[in-house]
Amino acid sequence: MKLLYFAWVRQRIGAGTEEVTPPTEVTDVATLVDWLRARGPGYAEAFKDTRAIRCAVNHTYVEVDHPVAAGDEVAFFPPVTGG
Amino acid sequence: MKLLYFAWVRQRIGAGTEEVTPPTEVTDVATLVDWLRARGPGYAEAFKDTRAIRCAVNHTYVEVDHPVAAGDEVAFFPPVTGG
Amino acid sequence: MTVRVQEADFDIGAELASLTAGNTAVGGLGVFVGLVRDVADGTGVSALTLEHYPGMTEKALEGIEAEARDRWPLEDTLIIHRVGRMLPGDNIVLVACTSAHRQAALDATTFLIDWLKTKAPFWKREETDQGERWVDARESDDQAAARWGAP
Amino acid sequence: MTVRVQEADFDIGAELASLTAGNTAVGGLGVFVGLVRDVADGTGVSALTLEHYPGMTEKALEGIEAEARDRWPLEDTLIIHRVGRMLPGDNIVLVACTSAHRQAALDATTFLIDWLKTKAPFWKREETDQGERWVDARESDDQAAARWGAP
Repeated sequence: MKLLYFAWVRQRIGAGTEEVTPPTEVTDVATLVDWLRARGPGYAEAFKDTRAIRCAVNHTYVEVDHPVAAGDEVAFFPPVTGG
Repeated sequence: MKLLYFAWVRQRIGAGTEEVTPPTEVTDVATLVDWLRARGPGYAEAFKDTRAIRCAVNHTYVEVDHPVAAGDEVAFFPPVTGG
Repeated sequence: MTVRVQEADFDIGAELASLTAGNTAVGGLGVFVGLVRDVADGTGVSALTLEHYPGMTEKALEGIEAEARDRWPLEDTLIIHRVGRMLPGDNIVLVACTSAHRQAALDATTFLIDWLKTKAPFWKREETDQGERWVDARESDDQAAARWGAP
Repeated sequence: MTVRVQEADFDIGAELASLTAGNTAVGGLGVFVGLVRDVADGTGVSALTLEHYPGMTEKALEGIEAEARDRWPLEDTLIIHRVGRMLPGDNIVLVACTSAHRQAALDATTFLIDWLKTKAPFWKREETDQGERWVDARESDDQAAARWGAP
């Protein structure tokens, strides 16, 4: 599974992208975030308030109950501010 | 008094501008139009349906009860279609 | 705060560049350009002639521009309207507004063209397959202008 | 129907000319340009850096453009969004729509920039008097996007 982080999510985690192989209990975005939070203080800080974070799976916005699987591209980022 | 005509009002009357000295009973736009109508068939045709005509006195839109006097610039034209 | 009535075409890029040049308080630029279409009400149009009322036109456009500046926090505005004979594809009118905020720039741009269409003394005559005709005022234009309330 | 994400600046005049060139069915061109302001929330801004999500950005912009074409009778659309570091006065984004009718062109232009602001994955970081900061999403942008209803 490929993970991507943008803006302050990227800065708090300290990386823009990483390849991970989560354990089998990670089945959706919510359980993926729980697993990521435990990986270190940067992750815990980034995912402190999940209401401030948006998630896209394979380039489509999803809610936290959306399934994730090996091979997916999962991105976490703040609300967008372009334009 | 200077009169100006635009678009099909001008074409029906056959002139774009003229200087006139109306009689004393012409005191407002309505009486001016009545007087103009009697000046010839082109005028009668132009002012046949006054709902289709707009009037400006000294560059400002006015209604038919607006006074007119010697020295005024009075313009008659169809609803505008620019832009 | 510029109003121009001219026969010559205008250079959209150059006009917009000079509208924003040197003003770093501008966050948004709204623009509308009206062009001559080759068809109107189902009839082929080969040319368009714009007539106007010199003197009143400029006064009307300046009044419309002043109204926009009263209603929105604008940095600058520009209205250029051509007169004379034009062909399909030619520019007729350019309206542009700059503001710190995008909503003001876009709303004021829409307001300016809506009001211009119903208040500025211009008249269009079309050369069509079936001869020449004066363009009729549209009720939809009155409705668009009325959305913005009384002057 | 063009979407571009690029570091380079764009030439507004040239982009708009190619959008309308050769299409005499176009009666109206609506345009919005977003520029870097030198102040935000009362703080001086000396530069702005735009980050985006390559791959998803293009998909999101194409989706927004397709939605606009579903809603309005458009002749053509153009979205150009810059990424990288920009200075006050620089262009950030260009949105343009052509249509036979002015209302469609202007409404679709407003729609495109409203939706882009809340749906396309771009993020702004400002260099200010008080250091660097990520720009916060605005509730007013959510409200502007919500005016247009659900996707």
